Amino acid sequence: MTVITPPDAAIVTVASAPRPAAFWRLKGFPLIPILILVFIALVAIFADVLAPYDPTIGSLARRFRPPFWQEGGSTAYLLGTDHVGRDVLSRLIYGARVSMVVGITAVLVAGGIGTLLGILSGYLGGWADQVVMRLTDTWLALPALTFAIFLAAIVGPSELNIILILGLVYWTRYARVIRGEVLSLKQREFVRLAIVAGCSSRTIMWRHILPNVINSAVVLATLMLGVVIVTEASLSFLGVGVPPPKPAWGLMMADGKKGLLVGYWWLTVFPGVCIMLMVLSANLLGDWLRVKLDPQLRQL
Amino acid sequence: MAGQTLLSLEHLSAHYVSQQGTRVVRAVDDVTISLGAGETLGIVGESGSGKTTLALTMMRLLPPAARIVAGRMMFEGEDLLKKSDEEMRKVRGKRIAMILQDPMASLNPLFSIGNQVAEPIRVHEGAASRTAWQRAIQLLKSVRIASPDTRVSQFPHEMSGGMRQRIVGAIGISCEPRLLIADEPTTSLDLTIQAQYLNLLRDLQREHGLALIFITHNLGIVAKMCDQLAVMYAGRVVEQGPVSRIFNAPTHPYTKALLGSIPRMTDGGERLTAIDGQPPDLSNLPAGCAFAPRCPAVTTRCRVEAPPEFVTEPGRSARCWLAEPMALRSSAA
Amino acid sequence: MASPSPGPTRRGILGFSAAAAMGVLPDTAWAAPDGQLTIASHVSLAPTWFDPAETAGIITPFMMLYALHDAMVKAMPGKPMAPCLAEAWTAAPDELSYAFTLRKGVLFHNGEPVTADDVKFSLERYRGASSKTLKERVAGVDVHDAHRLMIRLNEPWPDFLTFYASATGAGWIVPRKYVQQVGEDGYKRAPVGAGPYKFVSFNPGVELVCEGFEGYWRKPPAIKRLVFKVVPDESTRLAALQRGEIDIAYSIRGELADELTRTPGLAIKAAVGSATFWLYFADQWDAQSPWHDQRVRQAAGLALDHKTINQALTLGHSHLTNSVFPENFDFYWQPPAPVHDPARARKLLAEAGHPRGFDAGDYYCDASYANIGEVVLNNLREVGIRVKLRPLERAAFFKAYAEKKLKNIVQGASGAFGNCATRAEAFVVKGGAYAYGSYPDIDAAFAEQAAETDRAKREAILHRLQQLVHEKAIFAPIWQQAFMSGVGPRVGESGFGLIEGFPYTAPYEDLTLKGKA
Amino acid sequence: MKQYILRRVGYSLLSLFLLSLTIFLFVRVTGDPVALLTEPGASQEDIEAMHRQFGLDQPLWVQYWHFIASFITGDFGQSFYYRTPVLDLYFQRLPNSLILAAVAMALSLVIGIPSGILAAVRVDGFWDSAGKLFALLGLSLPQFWVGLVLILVFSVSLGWLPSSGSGSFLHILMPAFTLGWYFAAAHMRLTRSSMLEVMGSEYVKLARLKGLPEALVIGKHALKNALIPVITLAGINLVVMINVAVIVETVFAWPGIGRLLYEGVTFRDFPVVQAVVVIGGSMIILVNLLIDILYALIDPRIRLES
Repeated sequence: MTVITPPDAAIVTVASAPRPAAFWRLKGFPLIPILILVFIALVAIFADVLAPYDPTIGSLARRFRPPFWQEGGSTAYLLGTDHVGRDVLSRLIYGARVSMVVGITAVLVAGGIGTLLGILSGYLGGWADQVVMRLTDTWLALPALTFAIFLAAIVGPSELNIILILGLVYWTRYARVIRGEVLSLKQREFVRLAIVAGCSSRTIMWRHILPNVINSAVVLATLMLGVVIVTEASLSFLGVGVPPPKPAWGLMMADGKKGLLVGYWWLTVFPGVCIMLMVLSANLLGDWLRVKLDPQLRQL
Repeated sequence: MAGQTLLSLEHLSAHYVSQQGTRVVRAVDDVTISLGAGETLGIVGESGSGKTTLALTMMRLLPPAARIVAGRMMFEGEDLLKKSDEEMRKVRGKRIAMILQDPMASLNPLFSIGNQVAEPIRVHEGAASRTAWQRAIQLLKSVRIASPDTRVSQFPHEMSGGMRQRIVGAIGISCEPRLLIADEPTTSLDLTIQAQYLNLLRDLQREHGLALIFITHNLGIVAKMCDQLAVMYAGRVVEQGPVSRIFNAPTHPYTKALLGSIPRMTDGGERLTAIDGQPPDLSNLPAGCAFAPRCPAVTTRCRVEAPPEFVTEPGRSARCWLAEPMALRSSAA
Repeated sequence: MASPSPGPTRRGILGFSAAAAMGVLPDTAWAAPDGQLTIASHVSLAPTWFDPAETAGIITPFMMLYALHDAMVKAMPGKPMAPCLAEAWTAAPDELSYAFTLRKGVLFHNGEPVTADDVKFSLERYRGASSKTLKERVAGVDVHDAHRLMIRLNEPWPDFLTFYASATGAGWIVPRKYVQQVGEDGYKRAPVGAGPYKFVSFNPGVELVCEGFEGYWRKPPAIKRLVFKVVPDESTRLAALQRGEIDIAYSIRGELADELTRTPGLAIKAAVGSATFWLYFADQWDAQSPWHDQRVRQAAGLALDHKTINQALTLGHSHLTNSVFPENFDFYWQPPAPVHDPARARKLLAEAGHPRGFDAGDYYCDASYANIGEVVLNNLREVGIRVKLRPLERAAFFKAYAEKKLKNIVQGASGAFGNCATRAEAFVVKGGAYAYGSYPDIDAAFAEQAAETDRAKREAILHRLQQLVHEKAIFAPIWQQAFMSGVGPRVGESGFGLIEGFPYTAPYEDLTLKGKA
Repeated sequence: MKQYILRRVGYSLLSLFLLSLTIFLFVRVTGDPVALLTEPGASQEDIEAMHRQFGLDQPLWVQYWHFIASFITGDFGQSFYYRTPVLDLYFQRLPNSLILAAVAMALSLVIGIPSGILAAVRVDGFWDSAGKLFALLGLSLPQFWVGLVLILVFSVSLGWLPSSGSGSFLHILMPAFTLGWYFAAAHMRLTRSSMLEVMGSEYVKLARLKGLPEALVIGKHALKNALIPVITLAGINLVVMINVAVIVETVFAWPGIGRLLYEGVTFRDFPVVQAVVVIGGSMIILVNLLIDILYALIDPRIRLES
């Protein structure tokens, strides 16, 4: 509650123009984050056209080429080459596709399972609630990384497994939030009315509870996108992420990390910047959505 | 009982300005009210008529989107609008206090009653916590709370609604304010507790020489408690004056309708007069008198030109063309 | 560096609060105490490596055995079979028994003398790799006196000494009385051996501290304290080396090795161990598979650009070989040098009916060596063999490899000790743990050499066997990998490469710090 | 009160049982530990011998029974790889993880809470955006990258801090910051939304009406209420920090539980993995109980009835 402006200007004339909506202010419409996300999506879709080289083919002869502006670099490989001589720019472009696909599908998987179980446990309560809650507790003790290594060991790492792992690990967070929402929704009049009107619990869940929970699910999705991408990168660092030679930002960072100490900074800085931009934008969008859709959303 | 004027608002206006500056809501518009020390003023009106905004304007605690755009607020000879934030803060709670509507939520659940009652004393009078604690116990006694020395260290959730409202009242008077504004203090209390609380407020007023402003939509309370009355509609004071004069001979059609809608024992079988139509949308008020669309005695002039506030008797005025013939002089100054 | 905190008891921990823990951490003096060498190991040290009876037949345990223990006979600089605790030994004419005379005046760390009784005890208690074969073939051990004993065999076994000395821990001697007194687990927690360094303290997964044993028979170790720290991340090991926190960093690869050579004061030391890497064509016995055709297999071999791979990944230190058998093994047959000839490879593929190359499906490899895979992938693609890299997590890879579930190309490797016969048994011959099929003539040769007692004749047969393996192009060898480590400025003699085929620093008693005696 | 405790204990046991079953099955599906401990050339007999030694040759339910029995008696059996009792291993590493988690949690709260309050109080001021961006950065950068950059800057080039290992307080700074920064965003976000909600409440309005200085209104009345949900999140995150700091522990060679678990999984060291996960699970349940008790201390309204 800011109080009235200082005494001499106590009388504020309406005419004074309200402060211009500065773009960089976070409260305002997150234009930049959305632009970044759209740009990454476009790059992901048109990767085949945009990428100058095949991202998986390289030759040892031209490895560790620096970006073109550094001496030793050439405009043929704008952002330099990696430890196997592959063009970094092409790998970043294709990497966008992998990160987007892995990120979005994993969030959908996590969201799907989480929302479903969240609604079921929240609405039905009783044993269903207990089972789901006990599951989420146990799942919390089984960290993502352990999970990933297990699955990678059983079935061998592949893009699909990574999506499965990330989905399986993060549905618990979804379930908790959605369950909280459903619990408070249940007390609301319109739900009681629906019960009194004799709707079956299935229709109530489908037509009344679900639409109201979608908001939080969408908001959670944007926030989860960031977490999923970063976890994928950590999995690659441990060697159980998306398998080489597929170009994924996380894997490029992990492979390139040795370069940090050696001066080949671009191997890990460029993918790092891409991940940061994408995750930051997703989070800022998520925050804005959260305020727009449901300011009271506390559990996030 | 006209003590010397304690508070006088002159042509006070406070508007809400939307983000882009396009929509302006005239929540409080050209209000002129005065109140003597020890007097009780009732402010009545439908919800959304600007009663609470007026109260917050007096405390200069408007939400960020609101701004005071015109007028003066003279309190004990000083214009509150001229005060800096820091000076105004010192006035709040010390010389002007306010009580809120919902006693259940007005007290912080995590702190003891004593702590919250003693707080204004510690802050405003810099009293040591020991003495402040004792004063708190005295205050609880003065608001008729049983066994105050045990209650003082208890927590809000251990109190009933009525007791909590009395504690809020105790907080209000803790620093001997000159004016206490009560924003619908009894709405959430049931009737029996309500009557007790009103008597308590009257006793406090008499003991401490308090001026009271009652914000309510319950005309019964106004009849029982208030000397003066101001009826607000769409952000404007449409009629004000002594309670007895207005209750017997209301000038403004809205006041008549309000008084007509109270069931009285003596009425026999007549139907209650209801006011048709919807409360006005403050962001785009019609030209002319805001009450025109719902006014039974509406004339073409009402729809075109907004009536000024006509002073029909000393200390009494109405903002309606019907009052023009009785006007002593135009108060359009 | 002192270990972080004294081993807290379980009760102590339960009443434990984080704030209290801050006080427990002693502030270590920064300058490393005089006469200490710190080695950063890339892999977590396992207590099983402190007990010769549990050696798992991989090379890594010997890193510890050479420090804490001594063997009757072990590989030493210049001599693969150097006499140590055993001064001399003679094999009986019928090769059914071996007589050993022990060196006199040799003591264990706890002052007990090393006697024949300990040797008998150490052999009988051995339960590590190949312990069953040893149990079957060794009839018994007769102790004549404190310093003479005889080991009797059930049947002539030409490889007995190789097994006894290098392939297993059976020949490494432990004090019987002490082991029986403290029991198996007790021994692992506080091992006593006859090696150049005494065990001081061990914090699992963190740090092993040893101190020089003045009474060591060969010569007293030059460095007073030896500390092994576990630093799993390669970049962190290099950073620690650059900052002087450690003196030797095991396993520095690829571009980090480049950086190391460029940093003043640091040196790269490469030791070619006995770990050979190869491509194995798992489907070559299936008639429909393109790999059934020998020319296709040879083409894959020709596609490999060995030199560039060697330069890129191990700075040219690895040994380029055309055989899956390590060069330092007994009965090694020197094949013609590896050739990189993509043109001829394409011609061979065309002859075999694949003018435009073919899609060869998955290329399986151990994820920790996926970097080799990525490079080989490119080489194969240049000649038209298009494969998809499928790196598997280490344990899963070995499991699938052993359960014969892998197809197309398998990037295999083995660092096990032994000789050409033991290597052939596992990877080439019928019934081998990792042989997906076999050829009758090779199996016949293997059976023949197993019974052959005459060393020269046996060598000739094994040579013929290796020649057959080469001609049939069962494998496409990549290299005999060099194990590269970083050495800091304070180190005098680092001990790398002294013992042929041993990747780690050894013998420890020869290690010296610069400027110190 | 007693009934509440009984129910809580009941649920905890159910959770632990579910957890132990999941981890028991999961671990066995991942492969054969013996294959890892023996060289590819090892003979079949050796492998059998080791199976017997580890008790892996018995039927599954027998193994599971041994596991549960060992869990109750508190002896988690022998680690396959380290051949020492698992509990000794665990308690040797626990202090390191506890210290790291404590310092990391402190740092993450120091970053998260003030920036959350600033974001709520001065909506859209410069500091609001700066605090939010800094906290969000912690979420957007993978920990191993942050760790390596820190080593590069503070250890290799500036030489102020040791690059890795444990020993003195200097060793903890970088790993704790890397770990803490990651969680700061979550704490910031929750503090912000919780503060926003509390600042709209009636008792904060009354506090202002009492004429209390803004600092007292925010610092006393609003903050104490707003921090309650943050405590819950911090409690859970603390357990995650203790058990799952694999990345930070690997990069900084910090001998904690995270790496013990990771090594256990890579070496298929069943007893170690089972012990760490089950103890981790009970730690979570313990922390949840502690948080509830903490709630009761802070918030007088909450009595521990069911």
